[in-house]
Amino acid sequence: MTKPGYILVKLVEVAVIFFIILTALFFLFRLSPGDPMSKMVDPMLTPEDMAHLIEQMGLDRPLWEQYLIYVKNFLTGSFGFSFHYGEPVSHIIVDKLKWTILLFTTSTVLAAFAGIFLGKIAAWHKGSHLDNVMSISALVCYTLFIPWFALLLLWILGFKLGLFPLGGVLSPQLWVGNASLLVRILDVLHHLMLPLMTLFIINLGSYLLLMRSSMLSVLREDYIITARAKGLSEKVIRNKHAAQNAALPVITSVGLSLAFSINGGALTEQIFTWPGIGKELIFAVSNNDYPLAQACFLLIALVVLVANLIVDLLYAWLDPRITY
Amino acid sequence: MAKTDPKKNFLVEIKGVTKTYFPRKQFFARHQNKVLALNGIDLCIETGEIFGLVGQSGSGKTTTGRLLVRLEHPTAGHILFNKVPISGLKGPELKKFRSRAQMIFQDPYQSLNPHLSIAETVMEPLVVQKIGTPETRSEKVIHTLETVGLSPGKAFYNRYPHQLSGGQRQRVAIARAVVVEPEFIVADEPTSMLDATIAIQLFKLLREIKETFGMTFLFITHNLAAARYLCDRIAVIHEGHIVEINTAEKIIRNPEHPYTKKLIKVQPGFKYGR
Amino acid sequence: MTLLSVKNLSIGYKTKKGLLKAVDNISFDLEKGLPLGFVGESGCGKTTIGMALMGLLPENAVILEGSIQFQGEDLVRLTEKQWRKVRGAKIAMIFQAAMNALNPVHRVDEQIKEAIITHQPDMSDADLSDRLNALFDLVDIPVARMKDYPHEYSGGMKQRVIIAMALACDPDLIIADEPTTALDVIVQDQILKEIRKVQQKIRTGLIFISHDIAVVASVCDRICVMYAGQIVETGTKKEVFTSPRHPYTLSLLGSYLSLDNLDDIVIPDMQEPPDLLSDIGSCRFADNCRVCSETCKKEEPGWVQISATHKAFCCEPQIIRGSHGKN
Amino acid sequence: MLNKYSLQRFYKGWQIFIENPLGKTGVIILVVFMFMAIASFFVPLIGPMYDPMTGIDPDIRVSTGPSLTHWLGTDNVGRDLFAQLLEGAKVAFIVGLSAAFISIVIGTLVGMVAGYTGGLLDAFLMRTADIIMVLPSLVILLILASLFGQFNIWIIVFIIAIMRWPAVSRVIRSQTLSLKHRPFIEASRVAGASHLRIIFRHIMPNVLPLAFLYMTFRVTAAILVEAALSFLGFGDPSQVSWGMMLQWVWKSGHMFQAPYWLIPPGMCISLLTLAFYLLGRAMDEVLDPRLRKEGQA
Repeated sequence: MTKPGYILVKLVEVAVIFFIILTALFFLFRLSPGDPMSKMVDPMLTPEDMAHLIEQMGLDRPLWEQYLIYVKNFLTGSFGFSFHYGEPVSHIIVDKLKWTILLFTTSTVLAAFAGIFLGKIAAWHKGSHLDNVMSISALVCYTLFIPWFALLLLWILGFKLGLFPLGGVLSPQLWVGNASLLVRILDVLHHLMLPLMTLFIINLGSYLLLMRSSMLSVLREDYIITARAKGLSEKVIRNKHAAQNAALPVITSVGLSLAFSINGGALTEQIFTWPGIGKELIFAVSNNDYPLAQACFLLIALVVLVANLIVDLLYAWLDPRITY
Repeated sequence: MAKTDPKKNFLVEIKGVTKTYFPRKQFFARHQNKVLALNGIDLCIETGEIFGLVGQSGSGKTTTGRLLVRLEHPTAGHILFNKVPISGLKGPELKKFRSRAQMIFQDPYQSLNPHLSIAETVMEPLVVQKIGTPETRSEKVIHTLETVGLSPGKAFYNRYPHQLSGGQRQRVAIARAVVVEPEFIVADEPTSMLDATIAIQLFKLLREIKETFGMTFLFITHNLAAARYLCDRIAVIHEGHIVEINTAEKIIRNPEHPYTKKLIKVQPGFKYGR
Repeated sequence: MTLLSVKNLSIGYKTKKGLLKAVDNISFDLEKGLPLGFVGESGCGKTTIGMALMGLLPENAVILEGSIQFQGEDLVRLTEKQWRKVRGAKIAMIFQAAMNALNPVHRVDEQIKEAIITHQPDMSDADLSDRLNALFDLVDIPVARMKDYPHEYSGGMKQRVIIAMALACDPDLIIADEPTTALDVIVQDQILKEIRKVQQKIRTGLIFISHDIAVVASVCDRICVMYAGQIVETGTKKEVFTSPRHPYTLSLLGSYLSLDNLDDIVIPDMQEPPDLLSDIGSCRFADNCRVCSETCKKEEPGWVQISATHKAFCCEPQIIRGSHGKN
Repeated sequence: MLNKYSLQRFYKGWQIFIENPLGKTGVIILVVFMFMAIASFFVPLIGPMYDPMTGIDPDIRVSTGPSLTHWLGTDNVGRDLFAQLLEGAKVAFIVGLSAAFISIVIGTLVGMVAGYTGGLLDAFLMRTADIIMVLPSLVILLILASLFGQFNIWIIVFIIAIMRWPAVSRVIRSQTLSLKHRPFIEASRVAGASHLRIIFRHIMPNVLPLAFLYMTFRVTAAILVEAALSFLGFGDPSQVSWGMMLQWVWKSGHMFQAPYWLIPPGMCISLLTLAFYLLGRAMDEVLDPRLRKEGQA
């Protein structure tokens, strides 16, 4: 298969899966107890506004028409009005998305790199004290209960030692006024530290363990003996022949473990009041803000699917054995 | 090529059999990847003979064996067993066929279920074919174990595969195949994973079994010398085609097809023969 | 001139059940530029010898005693750092065809190049590419396929690349461990020709290991027959084939099927070799031997010299000297 | 299915397992928690004050630190934290084991059927598994909770199980695929064995160890998800659980004041999941034939 063909197939796959999720969500909303009308239209609205919304969403039409309108609305990016904010949902989530992406990509990428690097070292020194310390710490990191760990960090580093702000993304005094961009960026980074640390440590554990076991199985491969037989230095064997091969399956599992990381991400955002999609979803669910919850959910699903797609393509690009 | 001689009694007849595999399909592939394992082969196996099928890996020899015991179905063509086409068999008829045609596999380390004892393994064909009572079955199993050279049979009865050597495992696999006293056995490279000193003893065993039970064998191998040693007639298969069929002696002495000639030429051996 | 001299080499594997003595008190010499064959069946210790000569024994293996003299050095005493100067440069290995010996994510030429660069870091790019071309030429692979990945090669081509890799630094000794096992006979024939051709062309010492006695004979003039961790018979090809002395060699030859020896087939009544975990202290072949006597079950065998080049390891010199069995 | 060989193998595996420091640590932690879970049945019998949900110490109106009457102290309405912690152990075991068991049963059956039959059914089951696998389970539970109101504990268990079978079925399927063409399965087919016989007599014993291994990892995942859900306030309101305790300390604003309340429940969740995870890792080493070989040859 050609490269563009492969990418196209993957894109179609993502689209189909997303469409299935979209459909499932529509029917879940209709199946749930209570009036669907009350779930999509803010009961606090004036009758005129209500009628307008019902008209726009086709809530007075038959089910299949509602479904078509629902799909159309999704494709045009109109998710309805948030009950709480009284604003179009699309405006709210676009603003939240950037914060989630900032937190999520930095923590995933940093943890993947660090995990691959440390896992390589641990596997190379298998059975040594270094390995034992690293793998046991990784195990502990991996099984930590995220909210608890986040609360501990908040309590010790934030509250007791006062090293980091207790939440939010920007200090209140910078909300208005004319602070320079650099000051603002530094302030955001300062706020980012605690949630980043939480997600980094949790993800680091899993990537380290994955890389370690992948590396151990690669080290049993015949071509490692070949490399030794050539008289290559240990460093070349480790980095060029073992680690490169071992990192490939770890990259795939970054995609697969994404669902796990998203759970952690939502909890972390919630505790550090980081204004991302995860926190917004929890907020929406707690306050029965259905349109907002629905949009957050779909956005998260989309993010997961797209991230998996990126991982698939990355893998195909890195592994010469994959033919399109 | 294989002329059907009405005077001869053929147990197995393969007529124009083609087998095509379609490996994992890709959506946007320009060409459907297809592998032609067998390309219209004709072959007849006489009742009571050991027929050798010689070919290299990928020649289609294993596929032929698997088709004959209905582990797979031909893409085109017919296979007759006792003049009856086997592709149409269903239900009780198929089960009956299953008791008449058996197979011995290549890898003795993979051909026994590690979770089953030797007795359970050898007894399974009797159980699924509902032959005998539990007591007669276990007698039969012990007897068969002794026939294949695992004596005393009682000593092996309750052992597990991991307690046996490669050669012994292959004997158990042979016992499983002969316990229902089939008419026809496909032996797919039964010794290629074993040491030569062990392999030759298994050849001897296969011969003895053939003589005791009067079975018909299809012996599949990549080793021309082994085929010549064991078989009455040999067919050479190359890239899905049967290139030559003849008696074992004639194939070796007067090969006709260039591929057979080449095979004979490259066969390792010692020119210092004692 | 002697290139390699192995004296009283014993190698054991530490296992959960105890020490498994895979190689027991083995001695042999290899002349410069000549091939030497090792033949034996599974578990006889032939691969262990090959790995010991490369310093690539697995972690649980220990060299119990003995020395391996190679170009004035005892290889047994080398540190890992010293070994790296030997491996690939002076002693190289042709791996089993069935092995996954090429790294799937690097291009083929790169995998050979790195072997050269490691030992000759000063080589210019032009020289390096000349050398690569020459190597691919030597093993008959079109230079155009140099930049492929291993999975794009056929089995025979992979094996040729592995040969080229072993030759990369012009080693003095090459160890070939089952280089044709699992290849089709036609490809096997080509690879064997390749090895013979290369060996004669560049006059390197060669240790050729195989379970197939005819394959060994097609490359080597001198042969060591191994059984259960010991060499039981050694001699020239002609001596071993025309007048085998050790009962095991007889069984091995007698059970070998080839197109020209059908009448000579002797079916041995052999079981698998004894358990090497226990110290046996007597002849290891005793249980499978047709001419075994009471002495064989009690005493360690000794070497019986038959000619200057031919000897067998047995307790019964009379039987070995006189012709026994069918001869 | 369970015959002498399986028992022998199980015994051997257990021996390797218990010698393994990871496995040993896991078992010890697990035993401690089991005692806690058992104790949870008896503590409320001491007095109504020690009921984890409703037992309020009449003398206490605010959260207090550890004392003789309340070993770990009380929460802000005067309930005993130690009693709650014990109750949490019980709930964690119930949630973890039952969710893991259900998902393993579904995953193993689906995996064996998909792998053995192949074709369209296989494609359908595996695509379904793929879709479920990429969905974050906590997020799904949240959206379902918002639509259907608060769930009781068994529905939560069931949803977690439904979310978690795909990974198991993928592993079992690939194992089944590799078994399917093993000669011993084909020999059974040639002997005339039915598909059911092949699946249950030949394939199942060979995939069960793997299924058990995955069960330990599923327990970990289930406990974490349930705890997270409770922490966010969407758990079963009639059940005290560790996640719930953390929610209470957080929501009542005591997290910076009452470390005796903040630390124990989270530590229990982390330790219990660690124990199951250690168990799984140790089992993995027992099961991995390549690791076992290292010690032998």
